[in-house]
Amino acid sequence: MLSYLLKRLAIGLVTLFVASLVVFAVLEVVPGDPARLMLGMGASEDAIAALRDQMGLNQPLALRYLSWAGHMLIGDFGRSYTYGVPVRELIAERIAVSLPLAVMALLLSMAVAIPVGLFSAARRGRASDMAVMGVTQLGVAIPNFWFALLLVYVFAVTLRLVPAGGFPGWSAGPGPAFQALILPALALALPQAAILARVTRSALIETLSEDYIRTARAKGLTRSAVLYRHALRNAMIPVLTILGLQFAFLLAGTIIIENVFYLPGLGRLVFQAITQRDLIVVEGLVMLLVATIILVNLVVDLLYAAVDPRLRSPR
Amino acid sequence: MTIGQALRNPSFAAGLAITLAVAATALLSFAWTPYDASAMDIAAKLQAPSAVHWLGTDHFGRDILSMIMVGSRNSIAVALVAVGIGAGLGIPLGLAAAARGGWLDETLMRLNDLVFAFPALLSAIMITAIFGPGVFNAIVAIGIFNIPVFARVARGAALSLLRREFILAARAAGKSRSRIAVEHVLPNIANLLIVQATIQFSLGILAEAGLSYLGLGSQPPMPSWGRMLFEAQTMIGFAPHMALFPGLAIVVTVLGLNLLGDGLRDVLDPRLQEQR
Amino acid sequence: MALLEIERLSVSIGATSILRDVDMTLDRGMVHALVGESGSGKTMTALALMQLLPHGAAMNGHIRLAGKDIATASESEMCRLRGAEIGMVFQEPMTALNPVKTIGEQVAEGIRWHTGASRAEAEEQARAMLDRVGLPPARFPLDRYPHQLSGGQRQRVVIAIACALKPRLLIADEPTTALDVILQAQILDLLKSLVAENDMGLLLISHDLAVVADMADRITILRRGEVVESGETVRVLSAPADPYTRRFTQASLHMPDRPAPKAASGTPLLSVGNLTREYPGSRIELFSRAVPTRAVDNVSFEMAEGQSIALVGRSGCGKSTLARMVLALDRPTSGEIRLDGQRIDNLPDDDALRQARQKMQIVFQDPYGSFDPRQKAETLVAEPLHLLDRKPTPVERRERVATVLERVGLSPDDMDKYPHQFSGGQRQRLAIARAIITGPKLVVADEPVSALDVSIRARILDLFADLTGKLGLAWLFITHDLNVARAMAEHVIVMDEGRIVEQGRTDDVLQNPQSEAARALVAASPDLRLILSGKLREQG
Amino acid sequence: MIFRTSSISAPKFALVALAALFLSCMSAAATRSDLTLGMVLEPSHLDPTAGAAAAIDEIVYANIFEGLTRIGPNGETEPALAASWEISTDQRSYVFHLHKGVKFHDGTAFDAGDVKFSLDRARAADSTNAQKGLFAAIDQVEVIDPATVKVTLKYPSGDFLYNMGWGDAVIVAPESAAANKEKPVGTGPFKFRNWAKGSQIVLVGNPDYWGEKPALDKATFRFIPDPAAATAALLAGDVQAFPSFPAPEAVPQFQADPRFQVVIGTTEGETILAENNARPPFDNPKVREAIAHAIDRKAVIDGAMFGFGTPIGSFFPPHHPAYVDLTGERKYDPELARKLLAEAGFPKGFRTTLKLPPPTYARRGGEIVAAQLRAVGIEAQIIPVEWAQWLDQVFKGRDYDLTIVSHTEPNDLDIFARDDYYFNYHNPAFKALIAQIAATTDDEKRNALYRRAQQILSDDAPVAFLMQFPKLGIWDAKLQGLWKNYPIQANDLTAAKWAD
Repeated sequence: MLSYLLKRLAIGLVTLFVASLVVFAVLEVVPGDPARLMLGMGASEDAIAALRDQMGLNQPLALRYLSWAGHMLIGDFGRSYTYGVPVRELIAERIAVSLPLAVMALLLSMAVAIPVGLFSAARRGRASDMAVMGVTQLGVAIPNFWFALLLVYVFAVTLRLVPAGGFPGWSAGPGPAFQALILPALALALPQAAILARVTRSALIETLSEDYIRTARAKGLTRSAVLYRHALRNAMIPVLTILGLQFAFLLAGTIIIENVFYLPGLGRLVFQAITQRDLIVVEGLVMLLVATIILVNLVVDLLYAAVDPRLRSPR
Repeated sequence: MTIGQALRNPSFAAGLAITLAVAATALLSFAWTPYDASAMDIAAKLQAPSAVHWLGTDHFGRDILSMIMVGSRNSIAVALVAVGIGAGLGIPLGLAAAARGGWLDETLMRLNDLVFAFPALLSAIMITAIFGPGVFNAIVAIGIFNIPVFARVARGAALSLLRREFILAARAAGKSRSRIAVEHVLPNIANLLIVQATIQFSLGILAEAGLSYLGLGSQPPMPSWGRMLFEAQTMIGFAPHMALFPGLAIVVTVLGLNLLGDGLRDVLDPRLQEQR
Repeated sequence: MALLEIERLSVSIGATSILRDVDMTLDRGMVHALVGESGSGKTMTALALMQLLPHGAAMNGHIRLAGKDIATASESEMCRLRGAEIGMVFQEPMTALNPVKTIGEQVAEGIRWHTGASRAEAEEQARAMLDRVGLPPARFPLDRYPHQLSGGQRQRVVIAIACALKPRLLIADEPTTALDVILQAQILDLLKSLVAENDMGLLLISHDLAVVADMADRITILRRGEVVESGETVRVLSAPADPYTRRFTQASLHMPDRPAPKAASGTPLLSVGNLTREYPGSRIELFSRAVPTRAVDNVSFEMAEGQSIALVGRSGCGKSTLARMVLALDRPTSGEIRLDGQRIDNLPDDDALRQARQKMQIVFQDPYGSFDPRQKAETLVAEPLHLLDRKPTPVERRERVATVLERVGLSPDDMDKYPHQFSGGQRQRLAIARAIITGPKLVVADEPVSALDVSIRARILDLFADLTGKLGLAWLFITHDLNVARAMAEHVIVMDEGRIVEQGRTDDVLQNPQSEAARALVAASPDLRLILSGKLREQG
Repeated sequence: MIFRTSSISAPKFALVALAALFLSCMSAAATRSDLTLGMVLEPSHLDPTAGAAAAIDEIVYANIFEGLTRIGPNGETEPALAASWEISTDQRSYVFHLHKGVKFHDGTAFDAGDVKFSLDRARAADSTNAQKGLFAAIDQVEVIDPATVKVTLKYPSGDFLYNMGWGDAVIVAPESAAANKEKPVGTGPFKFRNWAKGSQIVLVGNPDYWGEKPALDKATFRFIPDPAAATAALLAGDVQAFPSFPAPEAVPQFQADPRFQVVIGTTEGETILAENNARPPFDNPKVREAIAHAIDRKAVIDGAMFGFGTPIGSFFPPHHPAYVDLTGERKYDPELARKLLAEAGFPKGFRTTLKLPPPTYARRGGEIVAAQLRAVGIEAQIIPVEWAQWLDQVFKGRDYDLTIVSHTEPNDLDIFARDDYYFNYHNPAFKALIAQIAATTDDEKRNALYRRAQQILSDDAPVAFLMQFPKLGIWDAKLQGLWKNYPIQANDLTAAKWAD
């Protein structure tokens, strides 16, 4: 188990290294000069050249990569071209929005999906199961940004229960902050919940046809006891896989959703930084997201082991 | 298994019907739309649905129904080509990885990990940042992320199949690995791949809509569902029909494909087939 | 009052009738065998007793447990009975246990569920029960997980679960089919002693008459959901009244007419010298060197043309690995294999190997897994023609396929069918047709009949014998079933832990085994003829 | 926060009440002294002397930083840090008399040295000032005494006092200039408090302000780039003013709502369809004329701006006294356009590209323009670009055929006289005219010259003139003192206050 984890960790690090090369190389060819963008239409050429010098854009490519990657190893993501502040600070500010949002969405989707999956699996084939699965089928088909628009239309524009967008900041207190995150979290969570509910249901049904379920039934356990005590934990394995994948989807989803709701999170930052050609921020952010996904996969591997003793110990 | 038997599967029948209807709409749009989808009539802008414009008009006075019809071409074409790229490159890679094993397998799977480690949307944004937004780049961006999906499915299915005795029998009959892959493995995993293709197709439609929504997909005057939603967003307070119908078009199309995929999974399941 | 009375039990799923008017009685302390071929309804009877029939099944009739009719019992009543009054042991020990729960939890769970005992009390009882079934807590602590146990040990856990509350009725559904003969004997012994100890009634479901003859006091023979004969075991098996029972017992005892072996001549067809195959072991710790495991360890033997040899041994003894190397599907770590004098173990994957492959083919155990379900019989059977130097034309191909199909007792019309359109026995014929189409000199048959029903197996054995005579084929039978060895091979090789421990003429070795491994194997293998004659002698 | 309780049905009431409880503190105060303004773009930093972004000036101009002069609500030049000045008769030397007792926000005193420092810094060789041209005329800056500065020009400049009122010419202190991007330190009535990146910037009243103190003691600029979110934020009361509202389509909704006042003003933004005059076929005057006639300005304004905006026939703001309405000269006439195209040798039209920067007016306007061009046979492929690409490719690289953009700088008619400008328009007569204007200080004479310049541009049609960009101001009905127009892009809050 330990050597397996070390191997996964090593693979993760290599992936991260290759990713850093790819990200750097890719962003180097992005057209557009950040210095010119900052100074705008009226700027003179020598002012732009002076700014490029200040920003270190005139150094050779390899040198810039080495300095960038080297600094990143010690946790220094560099300084934003446009904001002039350390990228780390920018990320820290934005993550305070994105992380709660992603976590809220993840928890929300689990809180909806797993009970629904259990409900449906327990009533497999009955009308209630069919109805629930029909709804989830619909949920899977709904693009989250459209769902977000509908939520805005209903809850913000028509009913005016919550703000349609924007983020008052955590300094405004948890109440308004959470209020601003409710709709985005819902928009992210429900389509994901639909997928998760379907996976949970089919994993449970798959598990329910296993021999050991019959063993448990032969012990005298009732249907529901078998479902909760035996099927659920075994069904968690495919559910975990999907949860891991979903986290990556949620991160990507926040890019769109933060744009819909205008939340100052990582998703907006990356979009904004790309349009502003603040490449150092983009590079740092992409690496952060890639590292997060690798880390999440590693955590999922660990959770597999927690759920499944076969992965914990050799035979 | 005949089509008639397959159609008794409600999910397959409904999915097929919706998918065919969407495809037919796309084809019809080449020959006929209620209005010219790109014809502006600014005096007639933002009209609610009526007998004249069934789904209303947009902020330029264009007919939304016509735009949705023409937009379906765009969605279908992008998703189709992206699936083609993914399947065309991913399946051979997956089969090769499974059949050859060793360093090839290891390398391909690590590359897969690499692609999976990038949130697809983020990479799409970067790709379009370099090459500029447009249909072609949207296809490439979505297609690249289909490759590892197909490679993984093909590899997994092939690996479990390669353990079957008839593969050993074929080897005892002197067939080479690559020949076995083509003659025995591919036909046996085709079902799985077809089902995966419908799933990726529907994901492709969603991805295209997402990219277009962010302005990274096809460009005007070609209508696209995602961009229609983007444009509707600021007008949702007084012209909700602009947001409603393109969204419904996406939902219905994706729903149809998902139902078709689910139905195909059951219809093509060899376990169910062999009982017949 | 009988412990269990089944009266006019019928089960149907949709329009398909599964069981029809089954009657049966079982007394306390007795073993009652329910015997039949696949599809006869044995397992359905057991599931009907437990009321665990699959979704959509309808049931009629009476099932009385100690006089109380449980056929109409509610689900909650059944939950009280299952595990407490009726215990059940299943066929597949590898999948019958929940992989994510410890064996202690799984044994204790039923105890706590029914008695409301505390965790500690239940664990104490579970420990005692596991000890009783041969898993002493010192070596098998309660916190072991199923994957840390072998198949036989897992079956002991399943038995411990079933017997934890000393149920009055124990149902064992093919409890030893998935185990090798030695484990089979141990598990059967365990069941027998548990029945005696607790005065339980045991309903033993089996397709193996030898096992049944040894274990059961009474027997009920099922065929297509109906009882064909029922009564005292020895009486029914030695003097069957029903023609089906007669055919069934005869098939179990069947010995094909084998042509007399030809005298060995000149160079051996196959010669295996000092063959060893190692697999890289798994590293226990990160930095320690992995110790390789030896699947085949320094094996040498020879085979003459037209000779039949049985390679016997417990599962995992290395016989299948050996067979794969003989067929050049796997490469040895060291040693050599010669076919017709030519070394084949180190041939590159080219023409030379193709030539060699023409001379040897294989028949697998599983008639379902050995064919590509998407190809027609013609393509499948013709596949080895690929090895020929000159590829046959489509017409020639069809002709050759037609010829071999007739030879194995199928019709040339079967050529255009798909594998799933054949029965299990027919498929095994198809596999044999594929193996002989290139006119090989050696066919390796890996457990060729162990997945077949008794009557079909008898006919396939006849086919093997027939082909040996007509084609002068040499057979290498790989089997754990001594009866197959006895029926098919003049020569037997006994393997244990990768090594050959004994070889010689079949009769000599099986009647008078010298090595410990061979002795254990022979002792554990039930022989219907011997058991019946023994029992008859006992009864006088 | 304001609720229209009538629109809320009974079951929802509990929820609403809960929400109201959360937010009641915000609506409780009797007379407010704080204001939250919405802005579309977030500046990348806050130093107006080191960046061109209008977003910087929209926050700091007149609020944090002040110059020698300032530009008033209607574009007039007013005294600021310089209480008064004298101009030599040769128009080449200016003596500024500064206010006394002025302090920077960090407590350091303001004096003539700061003025010299600021002006010299802005025109230095390594300066990153985006509008170095403003200082091009300066020859020398001398400190006479702590309250007096003398600026000598190389040549007379009619615009000099006006130029000194730009945000790029504000006075900064040597002690704090380097840190102004992050923590701006000026002399203005508001001090920088904090900046939540991506979200908002907060200013608070400066108790030590030298001039008349404003009514507000706290101003929050909240960045809301999305038009839909901007609408929602206004409706929800999260922001009380949106001086430059980005969603013209939503304006009627606010006009109908008594809680808001909608103030449509003017900007200096001449919005044009630029053509690459150096690249065929746009080097052909007939093609350019054809394009001018192919465009229906009204449709562009109605479609892209929902009717807001004033059509222009040349490159001059309609609110300027020298403005001439030339919209009748190049009328929408697709027939004529086709005819001109045929005369130019393109009877079947041609294919070209139209690069569009991100703002809605450009993207939407571009779609309409493309449709109008298509109607006369010109197939313009739309290529959306980011600002960075636009600046690189179009503005600097001059690699484009057509583009749509708004030129927001005040008084920027001279761009058509610049040699290296991206229009590639070269007309010696026009150039001479501009030189003449620069050297003319008499208003009447200047205006006459301006009128001639407008006429030349209309005749030559180097670009197609679309509209003067409107300023769509929407704010709370009780809010007073915000600018109606944008003579310069600034949100001067010195006069803003809440009515009771």
